[in-house]
Amino acid sequence: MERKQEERVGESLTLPNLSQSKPAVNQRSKMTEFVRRKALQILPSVTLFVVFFGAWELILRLADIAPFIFPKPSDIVVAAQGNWVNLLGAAQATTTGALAGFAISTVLAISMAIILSLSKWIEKSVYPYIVILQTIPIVAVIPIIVIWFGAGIQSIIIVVFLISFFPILTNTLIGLNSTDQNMKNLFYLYNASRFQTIFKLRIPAALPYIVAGLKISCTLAFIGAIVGEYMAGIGGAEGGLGQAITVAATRLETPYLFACGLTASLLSVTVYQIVTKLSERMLSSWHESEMK
Amino acid sequence: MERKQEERVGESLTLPNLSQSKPAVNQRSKMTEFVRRKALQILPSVTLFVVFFGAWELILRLADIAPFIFPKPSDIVVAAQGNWVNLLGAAQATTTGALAGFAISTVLAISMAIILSLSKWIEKSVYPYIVILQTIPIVAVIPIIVIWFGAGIQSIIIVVFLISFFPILTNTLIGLNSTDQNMKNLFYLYNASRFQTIFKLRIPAALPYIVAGLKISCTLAFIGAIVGEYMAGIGGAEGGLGQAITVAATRLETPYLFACGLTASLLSVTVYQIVTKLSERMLSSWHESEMK
Amino acid sequence: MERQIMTRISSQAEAAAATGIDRHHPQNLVELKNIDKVYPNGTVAVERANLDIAENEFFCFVGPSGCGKSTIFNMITGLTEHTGGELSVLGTESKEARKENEIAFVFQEPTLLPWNNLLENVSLPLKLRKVPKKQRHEEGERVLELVGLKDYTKSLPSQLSGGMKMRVSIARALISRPKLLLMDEPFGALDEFTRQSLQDELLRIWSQDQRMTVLFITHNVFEAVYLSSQVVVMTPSPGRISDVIQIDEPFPRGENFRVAPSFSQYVQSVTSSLEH
Amino acid sequence: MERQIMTRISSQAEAAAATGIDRHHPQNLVELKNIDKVYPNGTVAVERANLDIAENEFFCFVGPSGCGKSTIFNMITGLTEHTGGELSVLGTESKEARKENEIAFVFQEPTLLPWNNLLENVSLPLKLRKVPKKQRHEEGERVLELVGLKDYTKSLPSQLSGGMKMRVSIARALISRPKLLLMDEPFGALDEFTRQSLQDELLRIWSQDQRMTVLFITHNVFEAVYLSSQVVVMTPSPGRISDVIQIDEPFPRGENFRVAPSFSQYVQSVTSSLEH
Amino acid sequence: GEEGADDATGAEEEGSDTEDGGEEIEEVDLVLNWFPKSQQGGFFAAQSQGYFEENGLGVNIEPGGPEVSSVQMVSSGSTEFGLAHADQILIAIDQGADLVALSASLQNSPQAMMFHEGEDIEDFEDMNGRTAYVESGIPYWDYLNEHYDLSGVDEQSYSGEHATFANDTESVSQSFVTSEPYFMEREGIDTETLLVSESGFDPYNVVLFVEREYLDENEEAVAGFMEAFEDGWDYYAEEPEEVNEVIHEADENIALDELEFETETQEEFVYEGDAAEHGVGHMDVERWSELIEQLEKIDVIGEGIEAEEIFTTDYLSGS
Ligand SMILES: Nc1ncnc2c1ncn2[C@@H]1O[C@H](COP(=O)(O)OP(=O)(O)OP(=O)(O)O)[C@@H](O)[C@H]1O
Ligand SMILES: Nc1ncnc2c1ncn2[C@@H]1O[C@H](COP(=O)(O)OP(=O)(O)OP(=O)(O)O)[C@@H](O)[C@H]1O
Ligand SMILES: [Mg+2]
Ligand SMILES: [Mg+2]
Repeated sequence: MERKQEERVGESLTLPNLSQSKPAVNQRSKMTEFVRRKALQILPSVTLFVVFFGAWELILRLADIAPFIFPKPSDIVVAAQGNWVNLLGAAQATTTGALAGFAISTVLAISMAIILSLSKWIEKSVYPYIVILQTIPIVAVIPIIVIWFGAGIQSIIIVVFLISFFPILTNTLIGLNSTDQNMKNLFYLYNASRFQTIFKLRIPAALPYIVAGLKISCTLAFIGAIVGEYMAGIGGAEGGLGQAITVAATRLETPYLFACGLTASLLSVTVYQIVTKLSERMLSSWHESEMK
Repeated sequence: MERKQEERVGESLTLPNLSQSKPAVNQRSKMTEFVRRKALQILPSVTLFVVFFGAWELILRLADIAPFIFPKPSDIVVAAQGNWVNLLGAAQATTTGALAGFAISTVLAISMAIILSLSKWIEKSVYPYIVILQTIPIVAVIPIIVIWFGAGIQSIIIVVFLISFFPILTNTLIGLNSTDQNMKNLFYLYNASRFQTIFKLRIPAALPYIVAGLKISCTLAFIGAIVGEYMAGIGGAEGGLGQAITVAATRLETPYLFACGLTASLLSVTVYQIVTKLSERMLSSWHESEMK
Repeated sequence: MERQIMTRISSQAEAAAATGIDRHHPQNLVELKNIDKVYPNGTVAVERANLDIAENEFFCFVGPSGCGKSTIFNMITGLTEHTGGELSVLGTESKEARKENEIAFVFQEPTLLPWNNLLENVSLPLKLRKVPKKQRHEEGERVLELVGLKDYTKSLPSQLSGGMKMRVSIARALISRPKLLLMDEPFGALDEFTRQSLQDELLRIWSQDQRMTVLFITHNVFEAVYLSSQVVVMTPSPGRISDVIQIDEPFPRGENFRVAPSFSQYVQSVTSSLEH
Repeated sequence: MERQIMTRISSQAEAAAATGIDRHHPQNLVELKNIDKVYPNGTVAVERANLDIAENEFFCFVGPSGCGKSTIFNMITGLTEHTGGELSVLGTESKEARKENEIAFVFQEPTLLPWNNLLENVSLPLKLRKVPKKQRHEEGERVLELVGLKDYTKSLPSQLSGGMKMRVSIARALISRPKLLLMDEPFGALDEFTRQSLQDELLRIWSQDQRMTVLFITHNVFEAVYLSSQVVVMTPSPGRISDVIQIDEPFPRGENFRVAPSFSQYVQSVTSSLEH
Repeated sequence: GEEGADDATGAEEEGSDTEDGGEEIEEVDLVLNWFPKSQQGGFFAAQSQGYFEENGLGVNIEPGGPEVSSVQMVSSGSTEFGLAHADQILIAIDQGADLVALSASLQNSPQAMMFHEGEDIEDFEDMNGRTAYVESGIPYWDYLNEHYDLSGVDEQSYSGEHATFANDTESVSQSFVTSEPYFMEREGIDTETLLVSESGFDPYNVVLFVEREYLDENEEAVAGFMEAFEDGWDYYAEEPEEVNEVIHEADENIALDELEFETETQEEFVYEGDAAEHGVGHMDVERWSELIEQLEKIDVIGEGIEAEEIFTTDYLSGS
């Protein structure tokens, strides 16, 4: 586990490995070292940020493309400022829908995966139907969802659920089926109940897979919320970013459309980071993927 | 590895474990046994199929709901038969788009995961942008895609790519980072190049994760193709299922809309099964998740 | 010493023939009758193994690498199915036996849960039996002390040396007082000193508990002779039980047995049996 | 025998003080100077270890479980960083040394690739050096035969017994002729017979190859004495090198050495050094 | 959804008992044809001015959207009143829905082909050789194809966005004359339009409808709703700005200037033509029959729909 750390500092950054080989460096104040590390950590992101948006602005300026076809970052900022209150309200509505749907997906998908993993027999017979359910195009079922649940947050949550359920399910299921045979034997011989084997062994062992599923689904949740809002048709602030995007598209307010899109991105990146941090918490002590 | 098999036969089916404990049973013709097994394997799916569609038909018949609001299976079959040629053509168009996009996603996502996994530094700086890219609502970027690439198959493939890229990337990346430390040490000490470590160790070890990503993405590919056709497709007869669904929706031909939706499902379930079979091929000899 | 090599195999086979193969001897904790094991890839791991293991015995299994020792253990615990013959464990089928909660074991590999610390790892069997936390942890600390790891209760398995991991696995098996304790090369990764003290500890536990039966795999003939009441000698390809050698030395045994002439005679007889 | 226990430690330390710590002795393949290792969790695994290992030596490391033997190996191979002192391997830094392609090793755990068959597993080091397939497989078959597994070339690791896996790992280390061969308890899981034949095989390979240096961890004092030119004795908590005992017996060694009185004297002296 | 329907019927029974007292308010839902717009100004006016309450109704306005099918919602009973265009209602009836149209807010269809100013498009056939963004399956396109040779048109899916149209000066896009041209103008793109109705295909737009069963059992409620409808449109004619504020509140995404443009351009569609003579909402059997014939001819609906049976103007004061 240790080599990893060195690799990161020594090989990946291709910096001379100062801290270890020359004792003098060890005397350096830990604070300076800390700041230097943090700076190094943030530096690449910041650089890329500047380069990316700088290039975007510059290229569009040079190409002289109309903002309503492809807006520059500056146009987007102006549009966002001009519609600040709307944007905030819409973001809030979308976040509520996305998070609620994501939460439901997480709970149901993990529970379902557990049920399916209890026996190959159940898995073989039920899973294909879940795949079918997953693959029925949402466009085809939204009208029915709206009829049953009414236009509104309920329908949006259902759309979010439909789109974010499957990745968690699939990953959790594969994870639950990947438990090391020796450990399964251990639990089997100590006469563990199914319940115990699931909760004390297979779920902890599947965590890296579950986390991968959550990472995928939390971004899909926002996509789902926006699609839902776009299609299910709730007016006003409750319409969320999806409706704002639709309206902006019809009105050719492309900069505002981009502002909404980037806001959606930002929201899901935030949720994504939270999931990532949680996974670090849970896995860093024992799983390769999160070890420092 | 062996207990698994027994568990499947003995515990999960809760059938007496005839074949092992009573020598007499061992004499039974292998053929009968084989047929019995196959029948047992298919039975649950068939049962569920009958129950599911039977219940659907029955409930709607009893509730006397108009087909254009929620069609019965029989309505769907009639609609599919009536539009057989159109349906086939649309299915073909959608499949082409979905598969092409899925293939591109697979190649690019795995390559990208490899690049990101080469160093924590690259991962830290680039990955957040990929998450942002992933989360920018497709509705917001489709106009630009259409402007750049023109409406039609190219744009549809790009939409498919955008939606199916991320699950493969995330899963592959987590998989690549999950390689057992002892094995990494082995390659490190034998002076393996980065390239060798990736291709001879980390990718094979990550296969279970990659497969999970592929399973998720291949279903998303069809969803993407339909959304793409809906938003960026060429109108008229050559369109895929996305168009067919839109037309059916405006014409309120809900049974045909469902037929299109189910066809899309069926297609993606088929692709899903192919991915599953491939994963069995690759993993069955050594990984728990696919061992028999 | 040669006299003491018992030709149990033939006598058992005769007894089986006389009583009919489906008759169980309830006094035997484990009974193997003409057991075969052929793995799906065709490897014949065990062939026609016969063995009666009575209560409160200490059986050591010795034999070359790959001769089928672990396979026999796996069949007894029900982890793998035998492909021929009859097997009874604790008077029932091997797959049922574990349900009595009377079996404990040490696998050939340590098999610890990487996300649990040592205390949680060793007290796992009690946790699975829903023993209250306090008692569980007390017992856990007791067995960790037994294997010399009481300072590591909060460590994770990844922070241990190879031998330490194996000791945790041993401690886990010792936390309950099972009727049947199976140990697959438990002391292989340990230094002589730790090994001897654990040997004595194991013998002490076994003698105190009047009903415990231990099955023990080792490559160390000295260890086998020192510990066991019977040594099972196996030959490879296909794995057969070639000899069962009784060690007629009273318990408790101690340092004086190790240096006794009878000890080296037993060692010799096991060694020579192994070489044939 | 007591005379032969060399107090190398102090003499080395003096030598180091005289020449200045940054001067390398090119004749030494591995040099440890005041090496410390403290793991991130605070465990002091190795403290002030000094050791000069010249070319063509056979060093055995013995010491109680958890005393830091594997840690020393990991520092030599560069798998873990030392936290104090100076370390040179093959005349360079430990992390650079592997780039010379002159190091081979056997980990304490077998570490085989589960998706590759045995032939592919043992020929991995050659594959990584882009040796042509034909030659690679010939060599692979040769070493598999050496460890008695020539019938298993196409088997997967999951189809092997514990001892067989370890033998595959040994075969993999023997496929190339490295300058430095590190083996962490390679024969621990093997029966006495296989063990002895592999010991002799190893000695034969080592003596034939005039430039190979072997570092070998074992818990078996007999093995240590039989194999090595020097035995390094370690004490635990914190891990220190307490003795380096020279075994002044010419090579090749054979069965006659095992029964020679000098053998048991060496064994005694190592054992008593271990117990202090 | 269904609960709402139950509530409504429950309330309706009580309502009919105590109607004379005039105290009981009956709760009903109205699902719009799209997000709130000036098109539905009369309904918002009726709501904000309390005309519904005056007639014993509490109306909950639900916005529509791309995937919200008002005909399905009304047919399934999850809402009582719906808005849709006449061709959509006919398609639903053809599919088995038992709907009755009550009034047409827009006498003529504002549906138009929009193109960049200066493009030489005088007739539908001038679209040949150009890209046209048209919603898949929309009936008027079939009608145009039937009556004109449009084989040279590069037809692409219309998904509600206009950036692609704005980018390609030769392209043509479907539009409502009341909305899109203004959005374009605001971005500095001057456009011209060609009304689809010039082809002869001119369905009533924003038609209010209910299920027949509901109508039969709730005549009073429908009558009340229609009274509020007329008052609402009258009020909208007088105070459009005030009502537009209400619409803007219902959906902040639509700006006041946009509503204002719509109000102005739709005036002739709402208040002129037949409406000038017969009052807002007027429908007649000739127009319906003509539409039915047109749709039958292009195979969008089957035969057998009788114009007389699918609408009623009994609740309109002018007719
Ligand atoms: N899962 C398996 N599939 C196929 N063959 C197997 C499997 N497990 C073990 N074998 C074979 O069975 C034989 C006996 O294996 P077993 O593990 O019982 O040996 P062992 O006596 O425990 O050896 P060791 O002392 O090396 O652990 C070996 O030849 C091995 O190759
Ligand atoms: N990754 C780690 N983190 C923290 N402590 C560790 C780690 N690895 C080893 N240790 C500690 O370092 C000490 C020495 O471990 P090492 O593996 O070198 O022992 P060893 O001599 O090889 O023992 P054994 O003979 O049991 O294999 C032990 O106390 C162990 O707990
Ligand atoms: Mg074994
Ligand atoms: Mg070690």
